[in-house]
Amino acid sequence: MLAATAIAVIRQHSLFAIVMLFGIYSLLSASIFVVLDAVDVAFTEAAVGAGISTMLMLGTLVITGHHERTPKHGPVLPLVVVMLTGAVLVWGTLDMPPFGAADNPVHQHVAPRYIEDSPQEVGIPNMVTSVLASYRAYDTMGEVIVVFAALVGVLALIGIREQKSPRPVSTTDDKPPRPVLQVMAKLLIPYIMIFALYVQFHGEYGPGGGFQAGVIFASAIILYVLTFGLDDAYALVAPSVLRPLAALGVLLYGGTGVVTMLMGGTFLNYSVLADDPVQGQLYGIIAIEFGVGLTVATVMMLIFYAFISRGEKAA
Amino acid sequence: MMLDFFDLYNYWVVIFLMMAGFYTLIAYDNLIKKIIGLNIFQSAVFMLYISVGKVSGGSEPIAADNIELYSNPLPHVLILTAIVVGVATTALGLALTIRIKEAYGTINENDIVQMNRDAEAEKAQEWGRE
Amino acid sequence: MIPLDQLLPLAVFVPLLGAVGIWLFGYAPNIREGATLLTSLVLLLVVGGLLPAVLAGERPTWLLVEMLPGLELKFVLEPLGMLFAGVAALLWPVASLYSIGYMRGNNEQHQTRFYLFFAIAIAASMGIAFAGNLITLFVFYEILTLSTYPLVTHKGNADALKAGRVYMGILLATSVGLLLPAIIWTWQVAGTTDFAAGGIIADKLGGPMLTVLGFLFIYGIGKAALMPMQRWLPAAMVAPTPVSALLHAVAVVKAGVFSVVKVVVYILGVDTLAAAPGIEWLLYIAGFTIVAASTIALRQDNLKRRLAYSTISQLSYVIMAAMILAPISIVGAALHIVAHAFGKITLFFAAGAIYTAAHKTKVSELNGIGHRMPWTMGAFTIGALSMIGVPPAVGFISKWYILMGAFQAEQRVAVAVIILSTLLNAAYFMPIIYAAFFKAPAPGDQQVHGEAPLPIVLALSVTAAATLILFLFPEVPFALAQAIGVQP
Amino acid sequence: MSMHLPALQVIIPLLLAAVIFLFNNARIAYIVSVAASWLCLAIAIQLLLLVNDGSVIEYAFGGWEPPWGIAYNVDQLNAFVLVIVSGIAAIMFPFSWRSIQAEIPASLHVLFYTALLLCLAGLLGMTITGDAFNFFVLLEISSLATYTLISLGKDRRSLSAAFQYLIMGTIGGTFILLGVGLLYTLTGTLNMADLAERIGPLQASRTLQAAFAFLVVGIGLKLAMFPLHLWLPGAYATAPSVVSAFLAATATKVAVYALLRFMFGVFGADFAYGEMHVELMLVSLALVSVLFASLIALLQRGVKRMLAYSSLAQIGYMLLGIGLANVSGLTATLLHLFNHALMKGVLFLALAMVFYRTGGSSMRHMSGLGRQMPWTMAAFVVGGLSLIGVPLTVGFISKWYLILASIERGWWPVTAVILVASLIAVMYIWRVVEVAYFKERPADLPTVSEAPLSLLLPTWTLVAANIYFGINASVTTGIAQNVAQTLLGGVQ
Repeated sequence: MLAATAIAVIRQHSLFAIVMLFGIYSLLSASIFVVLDAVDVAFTEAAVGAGISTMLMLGTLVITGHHERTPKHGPVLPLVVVMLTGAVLVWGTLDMPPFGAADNPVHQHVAPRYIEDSPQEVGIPNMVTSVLASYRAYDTMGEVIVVFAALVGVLALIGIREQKSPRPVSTTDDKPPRPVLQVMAKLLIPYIMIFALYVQFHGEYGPGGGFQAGVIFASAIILYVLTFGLDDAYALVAPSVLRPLAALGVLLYGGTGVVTMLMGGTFLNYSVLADDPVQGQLYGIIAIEFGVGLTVATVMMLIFYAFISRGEKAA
Repeated sequence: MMLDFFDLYNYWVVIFLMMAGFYTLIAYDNLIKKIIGLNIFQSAVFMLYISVGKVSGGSEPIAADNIELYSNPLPHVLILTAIVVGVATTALGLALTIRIKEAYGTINENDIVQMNRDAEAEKAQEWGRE
Repeated sequence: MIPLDQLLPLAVFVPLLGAVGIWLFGYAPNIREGATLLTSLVLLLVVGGLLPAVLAGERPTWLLVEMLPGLELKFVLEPLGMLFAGVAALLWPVASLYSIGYMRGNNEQHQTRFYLFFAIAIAASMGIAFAGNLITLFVFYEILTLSTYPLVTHKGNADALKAGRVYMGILLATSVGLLLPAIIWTWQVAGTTDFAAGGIIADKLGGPMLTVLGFLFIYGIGKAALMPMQRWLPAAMVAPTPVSALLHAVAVVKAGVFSVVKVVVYILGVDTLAAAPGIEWLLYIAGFTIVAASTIALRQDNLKRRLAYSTISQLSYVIMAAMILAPISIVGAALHIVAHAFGKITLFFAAGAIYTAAHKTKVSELNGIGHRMPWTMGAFTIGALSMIGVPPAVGFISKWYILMGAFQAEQRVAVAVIILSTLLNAAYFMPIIYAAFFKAPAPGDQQVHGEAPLPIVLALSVTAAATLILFLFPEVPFALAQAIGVQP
Repeated sequence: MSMHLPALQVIIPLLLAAVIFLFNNARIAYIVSVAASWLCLAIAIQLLLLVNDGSVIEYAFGGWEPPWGIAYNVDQLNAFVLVIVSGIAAIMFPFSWRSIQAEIPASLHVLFYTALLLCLAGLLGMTITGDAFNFFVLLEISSLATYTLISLGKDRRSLSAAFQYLIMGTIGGTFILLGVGLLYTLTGTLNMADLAERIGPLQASRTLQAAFAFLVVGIGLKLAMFPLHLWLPGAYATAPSVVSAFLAATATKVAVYALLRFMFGVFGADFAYGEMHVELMLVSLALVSVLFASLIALLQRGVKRMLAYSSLAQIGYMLLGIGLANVSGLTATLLHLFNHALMKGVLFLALAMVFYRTGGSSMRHMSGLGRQMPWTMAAFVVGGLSLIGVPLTVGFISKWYLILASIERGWWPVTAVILVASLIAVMYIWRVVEVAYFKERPADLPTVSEAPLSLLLPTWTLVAANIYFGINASVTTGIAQNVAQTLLGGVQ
């Protein structure tokens, strides 16, 4: 089914349809992740692939137009490259350990410690969170920085219109009123936000964490923008407020690391944060997860603002 | 050999998806389609990682009292990071696409390459007149 | 007195200091030219101060810096280098004097640049002369190429640019393309690039590979202008005459043949090289170059071009002498470097004097000019005699030794070449002298000029005199030449 | 604090990037960036001194020892590269202020510095990290920042160049991710040292071969290895001048380092040469890129584009050194990492000054500049001579070892190609020199004056370095030889 969707994506010429299909593809792959026990990943893929990415692509399509022309050159060379790459991969898999076998090297080295010791060492049941936020916390910090870097890039490229649009008030009447939608949204948005907070602070026990929470929180605002328009959204959370918050999230994460350094540990060694190392781990993880959530939520909102305001300018 | 085939079947599906994305990425001229291809390509790689982490009969890696066998959490963590990297790249790529559309009036790579070549040729001519 | 081993680097640093002075005083021509002259005299003193030590058999060494592990930039004083340095140091003051007359007389542009790069070129020549190993030699060899480029293109017009391209192209292509790999190869084989009596290759490389190395070296030293690498020399004739003098007499081509002799004697080793199969082809090529270049010179109407081809043929004398691979011919080669320097600089000075005074560049325009410019044409005659190899000019001595070497080594080809080329030399020089003194000026030739400016006349008289004096008192260069390759 | 040096090396620029974003003031951003770059250089030098005896410093993040946690490993090789990258940054960051005034709208200056610091942090991180996946994350940080920086160019072509780079760079990144994934499948670990240990017994595995292939191609995309180089000329030619200078001097160096690290530090020289015969591929690709890139450089009208193609040729030299597979060859590669950073830095900075004054950097803009901007053009000439490989400049030192390596191997055609390419370099550099010194300034271009001191000073610092390390190369060569011997281990 995934394969079919993928093929459909390639064959389609209407970009709009392609983007929608891509959303479906993302949802499907999320479900595959669930089957493969990767609930956290599935959660993220659903939020990002089906949510944020699709949204952004639609935002871009508004500006760039919907239709794709048929390519002029023959697909021979790309096909050869693809075949070659695929062949190398298939060749590579021939010696790969069998799927799902418990005695594969991946399950014998490194991972056992995460599975067996992390509930004691780090003190939280969700191993993904303990690896993410503690064992490999530095990678996660890198991930936050990547998000931040994307923000820097988007701002540099398309910027955000800071003021409200100069159009006279009367033009808002041109838009058809959408009372049903607006009421629905008003009802929904608080729940989404609460859910986001739940995901944020429940990441230690179930699937979730700062990243997913940030995305969900951002999507609440995005929903608001879509139903009420950019100007009203600005009144709710102005980009000038979000900008410093995005940097603060990064600094909160990095600052936690610096504090651990000052307290005598290596960077991001939370164990030194409290007398009891496990308690220290918990403090550290809460702090950095909050940093992640803060940055991700604000960056997603800002990027979305940027796309939408650019689209309005173009229109 | 047959046994091998079924052991590796999962990987091969992933490889097929990966190559579909890769093909979209390099064979098409439309910039947005390229970005979508990139996404498909990447998410197929993610699936490969997650497949590797799967243990038959294991459950999701959240410690519970009654579970003995867990799937490997490490690939999950890596892929969480990679997904984020992917969306960041997508956002930046789309922002670039918007700017390209504004600057060139098209998002077809062939046209853009042609326009760049024309500009270069014009410059060369200007110099030639000196 | 300054200790000997510090006097050595001083020879390089004095002209560099002079260059800085020239640059700083670029706004005041008199001070600038004063600085040039002063520097050249100081350099002469420095180099002169080194002479007794060499003659006494001392070989002081001075280490500049270790460039790479085991690869140093260092100076070593030895007779051959002393000879070259002595020639350059002697001629620089004279050439400076001449330049002042010429550059002012012709109202040339960018004079500061000219003196600046001239001084740097001299510094580079000193570096080449005292180089203690191949790598030092190569470094200064390249500096010399680069610093003379602005001199060659001095006029800045399209012709000069084209000439500059040929000049840089050939010299860099040969040095980077052939000489550098030859040096690295040597380093790889011998583990050192130090110059040592008897060579450093010995039995480490033999057979055809040695021949290949020999060819790489001789052709890599493009400044020696062995055919077919000679094109840069005539091309560079677009430059002002003092530059030609620098190229032909003081620095560039001398650096080329000097390097050839140095490599043959101190790197490849005369005896080692004699065993290389097919190495005599280098001798044949040199012989061919001598004859061919002389023949071409015969057909040149432009005086400076004729001189340029004469230079090419004279350079190959040195190469041929070296490739005869007999001790006595090496002496001849070394002496010929000196002899040619003084003779050729006189000739170029004369050509420049004619251009400055009469604005004539063609041989066919020189009828009767000897009466207007007696000093100039007198000096020209002495220079020409030296080129041909007739007493009482110093050219005779060097040719004599080369000939002796050729007989000793039973190189009949070389003997024939020497005889044939002597005839050719006479054939392209004598008509000029004859026309200058004994032919009536062409009708319509106004001949309203007199002698060239005083500095010019002074300079060419000095060099002409030196050509004669060296014939009468060749002891010092001879002693140096005989000490070449001898283990102290 | 000295135990934290490895972490600080990356964290300082990383966090300061967020700090300047927070302050949102261009001048503060500039000052902080310069301070960060100097701090980084100080740290890198300190690290190099610490590991110069051949020891290895390990820094475990989060207090989790590897392979469970992420670790930084500093040895002579990456300390050397750290010094290169941070040294170039320390020179170019001060330069940037004046330069971007002329090329980037004032409203974007803060974002420019944020991206620049992120790029620096990413590059330093890629160099210092001892963890294969962490490498990927840092690679993406630097890549995203790089795409942004390139797209800030004045010409609209910078946008398409940035997009092309984004696509190819992401393919590269994903290939690396795949390669790392395959390695992980085989070994269960991500730590490079641990990987190396566990790969040992797996020599014949096809998965291992595929992993090797993907990593080499992925890194090859990043370092613009022929024929994966298509993104580079456009990117370097259209980016803001100082960005071109910074990227040309650092980004490909780090990619070459990464290739070395994976080839020797993870797979091992035995596997790379003995099993995969990577030297054959490298040498042939390198020769092609050296020759063709040089020739194409000769055809360019834009000087920046010309230098970009010349960079491709220089990358070819570095790959050639690896392909020659002996100590001299690797020494040449390592030396050239350092030396090429110096020479290309000078050339691009000189161009940036030309751009600053004349508003362009084509041949036309450069004509007659020899008199009007004498110091700028003198710097260009020194850089050019270094590129050609004239003695007393750093370029000579690299060429020396490269030729030595080819002679040691007895591969004469390789020697010939190196020499021919040097001569082509003479031609394309000399074209510019002739135009600058002998051509009259076109009447429609304004007369200009020398660049300001704040631009000249950094440039001439690099010029001085070009000459100093060309004359006294003992230190750099000593390090390079040591490292080369270590990398090759017993293989010869």
